[in-house]
Amino acid sequence: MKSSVIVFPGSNCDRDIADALEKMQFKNKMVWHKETELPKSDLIVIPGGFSYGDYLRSGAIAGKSLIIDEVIKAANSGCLVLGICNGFQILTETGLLNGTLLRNKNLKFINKDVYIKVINHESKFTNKYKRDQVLKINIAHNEGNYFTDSKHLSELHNENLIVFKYCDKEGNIDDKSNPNGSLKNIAGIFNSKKNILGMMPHPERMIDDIISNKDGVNLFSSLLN
Amino acid sequence: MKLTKDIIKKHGLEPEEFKNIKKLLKREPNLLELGIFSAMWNEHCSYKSSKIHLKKLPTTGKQVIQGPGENAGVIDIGDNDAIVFKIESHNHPSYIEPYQGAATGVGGILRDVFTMGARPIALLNSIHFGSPNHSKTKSLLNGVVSGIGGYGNCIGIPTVGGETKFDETYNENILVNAMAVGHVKKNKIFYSKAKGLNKSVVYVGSKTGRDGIHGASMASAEFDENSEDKKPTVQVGDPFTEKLLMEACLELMKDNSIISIQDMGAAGLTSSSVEMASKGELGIELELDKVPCREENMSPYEMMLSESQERMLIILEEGKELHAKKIFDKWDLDFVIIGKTTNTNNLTLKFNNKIEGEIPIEALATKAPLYDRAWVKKKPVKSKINLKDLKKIKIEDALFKILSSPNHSNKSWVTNQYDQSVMCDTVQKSGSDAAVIRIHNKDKAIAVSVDSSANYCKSHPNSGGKQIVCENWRNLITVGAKPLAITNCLNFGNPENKEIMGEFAECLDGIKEACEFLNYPVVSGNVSFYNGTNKKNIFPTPVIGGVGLIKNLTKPLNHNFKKDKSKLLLIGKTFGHLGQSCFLKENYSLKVGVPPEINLLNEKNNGESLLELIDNNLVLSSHDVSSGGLITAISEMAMSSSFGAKIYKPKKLTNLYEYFFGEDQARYIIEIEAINLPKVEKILKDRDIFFENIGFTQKEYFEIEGELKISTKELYEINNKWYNNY
Amino acid sequence: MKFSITVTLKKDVLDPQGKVVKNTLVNMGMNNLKSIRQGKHFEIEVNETDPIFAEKKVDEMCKKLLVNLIIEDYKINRI
Amino acid sequence: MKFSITVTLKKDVLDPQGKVVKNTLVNMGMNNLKSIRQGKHFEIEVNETDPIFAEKKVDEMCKKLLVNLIIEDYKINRI
Ligand SMILES: Nc1ncnc2c1ncn2[C@@H]1O[C@H](COP(=O)(O)OP(=O)(O)O)[C@@H](O)[C@H]1O
Ligand SMILES: [Mg+2]
Repeated sequence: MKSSVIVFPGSNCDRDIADALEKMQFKNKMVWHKETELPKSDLIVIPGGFSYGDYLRSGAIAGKSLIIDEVIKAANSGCLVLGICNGFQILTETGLLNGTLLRNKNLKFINKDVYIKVINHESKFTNKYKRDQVLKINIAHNEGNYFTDSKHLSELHNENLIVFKYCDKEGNIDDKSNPNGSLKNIAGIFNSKKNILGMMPHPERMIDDIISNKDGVNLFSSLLN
Repeated sequence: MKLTKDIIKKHGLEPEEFKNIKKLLKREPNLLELGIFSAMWNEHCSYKSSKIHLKKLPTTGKQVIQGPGENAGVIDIGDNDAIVFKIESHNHPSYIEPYQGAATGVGGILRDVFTMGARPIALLNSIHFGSPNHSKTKSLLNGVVSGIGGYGNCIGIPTVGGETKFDETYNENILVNAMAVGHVKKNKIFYSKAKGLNKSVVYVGSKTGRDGIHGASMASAEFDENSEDKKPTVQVGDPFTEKLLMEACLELMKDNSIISIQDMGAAGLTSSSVEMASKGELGIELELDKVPCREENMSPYEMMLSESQERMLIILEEGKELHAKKIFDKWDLDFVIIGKTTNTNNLTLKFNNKIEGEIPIEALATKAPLYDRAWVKKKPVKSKINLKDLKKIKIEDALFKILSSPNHSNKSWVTNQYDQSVMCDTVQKSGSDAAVIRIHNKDKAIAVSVDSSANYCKSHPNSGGKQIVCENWRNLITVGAKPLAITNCLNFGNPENKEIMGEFAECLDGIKEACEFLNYPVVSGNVSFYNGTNKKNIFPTPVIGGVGLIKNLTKPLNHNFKKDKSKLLLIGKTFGHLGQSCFLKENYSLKVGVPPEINLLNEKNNGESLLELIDNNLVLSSHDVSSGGLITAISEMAMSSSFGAKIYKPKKLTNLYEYFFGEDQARYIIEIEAINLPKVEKILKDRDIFFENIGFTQKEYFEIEGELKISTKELYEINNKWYNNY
Repeated sequence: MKFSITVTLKKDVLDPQGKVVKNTLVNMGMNNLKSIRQGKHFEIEVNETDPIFAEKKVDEMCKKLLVNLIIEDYKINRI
Repeated sequence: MKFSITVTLKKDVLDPQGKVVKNTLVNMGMNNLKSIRQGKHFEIEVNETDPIFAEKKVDEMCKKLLVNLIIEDYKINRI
C-alpha cells in the first residue's frame, strides 16, 4: 500500500508516523507543503506538530497551504486520509471534517496516556479492532477539545461516524475519563463517506513495546487489510 | 558623545575596567565600542569571577570528545555515535516574564546543541521557586512551566526530566535552568572556530529587533526595587522559527559547506562574531547595514547588542553561498552575507561604508578581566541534633508530611504539560530516577537526570558539591546506565561578597573531587552569579546534569515495584544522619546540622556493583535513597506500582526515626526475585558491599512491622494532592 | 486605509478561558464583575482607496482565514 | 456598565504570529495588505453606577491580570 505524509515546516510527528508506516510495510513518501502535486497514494497522512507555529488557530494556516488543495481533491475522489492531532485540526480547518478543536478545558497542554474506546470497528481504519475494545494511547495537545453543532453531532451519532471516545480503563465513558472537555468524549471522527479519519490521540506512538505498547498497530494493519 | 561616569556605570563597567579598555584601545572607545566591551566583559560572557575556579574541574576522559569551551560538550557513546549536551540558566528573564523567559531559555540551549550538528533528542530542566506562600510563586510556576512546555512541545523535542523545588530562598529570584541533549555522528560535529581569510560571514534566522538589548548585563546584575524597569529587555521566543532554523542548519550540515557556526545567544551578534574570530585567531569585518532588521532605524549599537532569538552566524566555504541560500530560502529564513573574515585580528564594524567601531579581538576575548575574588571558608556548623528535644511525632505522620509537601509531591501536574513522547524514543519518562532515551533505530539508549541540593550546599558547600554529583550518578545507575559525563549550572549569589565566593569555591572543590573519583568529567556548563536581591543571596544551587549509557537496551528499568513477594535489599550502610534532612525541614521547619558525609569509595563501589547486578538481569526495580530517607524511597517505589511492601524493623537497636528518615549516602533499594537471592548475595559479598535484607513486596499495603500499615492507593493520593489544590 | 476587527466566540460555545479569567478576577476581589468575554482583535492596514472595496477585501480575509465561522462571530470597523 | 478592552503587543516586541498571518494572507492573494497586528479583546460588564470608579476597577483588572505590561499595551473604552 502506498502512503504519503504531508510535511509542514512545523510538523514534528512526521518522522514518527513515517517510521510507523514503514515498519508496517507501507511504501511511504514524504511530501513537502510547497509541492503542488501528490504522488499516487492510497493513504494520505497529515501528521501531528505545529504546522505553521499554530498561530491564529491551530491548523488554520496549514489549511491554506498549496498542498492542501491536492489533499482535498484526493480526499473527494475517495483516497483515504488520516489526520492525527494537528492533522485532525488541519482537516477541520479545511472543511474535510466538520466541527473544530477548542482549547483543552483546563487551558493547559496535556500529554499523557489515556484510554479510548473503539466505537466504530467496522471501517477501513479500524476493522482489526474488536467492538468496544479499549486502547491505551498517548495524547499530546493544547487544543483537543472537540466541538460541533447539534445538527452535525446527531449526524455523527446516526451515521456511526464517531470512531473513538475517551474512556477509563474499564471502558466507562464519562466526564471523569474526558481529558480535555471534548464533546461527548469524542477522540476521533469520520467524514460522512468514512474515508477521512481525524483523531487527537497518537497511534504512531503505540507500536513498540519498549517505548509504550502496541495498541496502535491495528490501526495500520486495518488499512492494509 | 562624551562617555560620562554615569554612562560607563550604566554599562556595568568598573572605573578600573574602563581604564583598561582605554589602554587596550590606546584611545577612548566610542559608545558602540563601549557597549561591545560591556557585553563581552560582563560576568555572563567573560566568566571573570569564576574562570580560575572552573579550571580545577576535570574535563577529560576516554569518553570525552569535546569538553567545555564550545557551544556544548560532546561525549562518545560508541559506534560512531556521540551525545552533545549542555545546561544553561535563564533565571533573571524568567522572574521578569516567566513564560517568555523560560521559553527563550529552552530555545537558547537547543541552539547550543544543534549548532554543533546534533539533532536534539531530549530536554530537561531544573526549576526553583520561592515559598508556595509567596505572592508571586503561583504565577511564576504557571508561567515557567507553560513556557518550557510551549517551546519544547512546539519544536517537537520531548521534555523528559527535571526537578521542581520550592524554598523561600528563591522568593525574589527564581531559578530556571534548561538542559538539552542531542545526538550526532562522531564525524559530523561542527565547531565555532573560524578558519581561512575572506570567507563569507553569513547571518541566518530571524530578524534583529530591539529585544534584549543588554540582556547579558542584566543577567549579571543584582535585582533591586527597580528591576521592573528592566522589563523592555525581555526577549520573545518564536519556537516555530527555531524549528525552521534547526531543520535548515541540519540540512546544510549534511555536506561540507560550513567552516564554523555559532548561535547568537547572550550578547547576540557581538559575542558570536568575537568568539568565532577569537578561536580562529582571525579578524572579522561586519557590514551592519546588511543585518536584517525588524524595526526601522536601528543603530549599529542596537544591532550589535540585540538579543533577538533564533539567529545564527555561519562562516561558509568559498562558493557554497548559493547552495546554502537555497536551503534557507526553502525554510523561509533570512540569509544574508554580512561580512568576511580578515587578517587584521580586529572586530571591524562598518555602517554605510564608514567604520563605526574597531576593536582588537583579543581585547574582547582573552584580555577580558579575570578576578581572583576574595573568599572565605564556611565556618563549620554544630551538627548534633537531639531528637529528644523535639516534639514527638508518629512515623506515619512524618511520612505523610513529607509525601504531601510541595517538594516531594508527585510532579505530574508539571510533567503532563510537556510532550514527553514525541520522537518515539522515550523509553522512560519523568517519574523515575532518570529518563531514558533510545538512540534512534538502535538498541542502545542514554539516561539523563538533573539534580541539586541547595540546603546541603548552604550548610557545607564542599560536601554539598560532592553530594549532588553522587546523587546524579546514582540516578543514572538505578536505570541501568553507566554514567559518562556531566554538565553543570552553577547558580550562586553575588561573587563580590566573600562568603558567597567561598560557597562557590568550596562547592566547586567538592564537585571536582567527586567527578575525579568517579571518572565523571564535566564537559559543559554555565555560571549564573548575582542571584539575589538587595544583598539577600540565594542558597548556593549548583545543578548537575548527567548523561549515562545503556549499551544493550532490553527492557527499561525503573523504580516501580514489579511483582508480589520479591525480596527487597538495601545496599549501603545506614547510620541515621538527620542533619539538613527533609524529615527535620518538613516536620519541624528546621534546616540545621551538616549534610551527610560522602564516602566516595563506597559510592563508587556500591554503584558499580549495582550495575553489575543489573547487567546480569538480577534486578526487577531499583531506586536510590535520597531526600526523605529509606521510608520515602520505598513509598515512591510502591506508589508508582500496584504493589506495596512489608519492611522489617531494623535488627540492631537503633532509633527508628534515624533509621527510616536518615539521609546517609550511597544507598539503593533493589527488588529481586526470591530465587535470585543467593546469586545477588554472592556478587555483593564478593565486592565487599554492605547490604541488608529489609523486607519483601506484597499486594496493596505498605507496612512496617508494628509501626504502620497503609494502602499504596492512599499513599498515592497523599502524594498527588498538593499541586491540584495549589 | 485602516480597519479594526473584533472576533468573539459565539454565545453557545463554551468559553473555558473566559470562565477561568472571571473566577480569578472575582477571587482577586473584583466582586462587581458581572461578565467577561474574551476575543481576538486585529488591526489591518490595506493599500486601497475605495472604502467599500477595501472593506470587502477585509471581510474576505476574515471569512477565509482570520475567523472560524463555526465558533466565532466578527465585526469590522473602519478606523 | 460595559467596557471593551483592546490589548496589543508593544511596538518593539516580536510578533511571530502577525508575521505568519501576514505572509499567509499575501500568499492567498491579498496583495494590498500593508500590515496586520493581532491583539486580544475583552468585553467586561461590571455592576457599578459611578463610571469613573468603574473604569478604575477595570483598569485594575487589566493591570493585575488581563494585560502583560511587560510586552503589551492596552486601551479601555466604555461601550
Ligand atoms: N520541571 C520538571 N520537568 C520535567 N520533569 C520533572 C520536573 N520536575 C520533576 N520532574 C520529574 O519528576 C520526577 C521526580 O523528581 P525528583 O523528586 O526531583 O526525583 P529524584 O529525587 O529522583 O531526582 C523525576 O522523574 C523528574 O525527572
Ligand atoms: Mg532519584
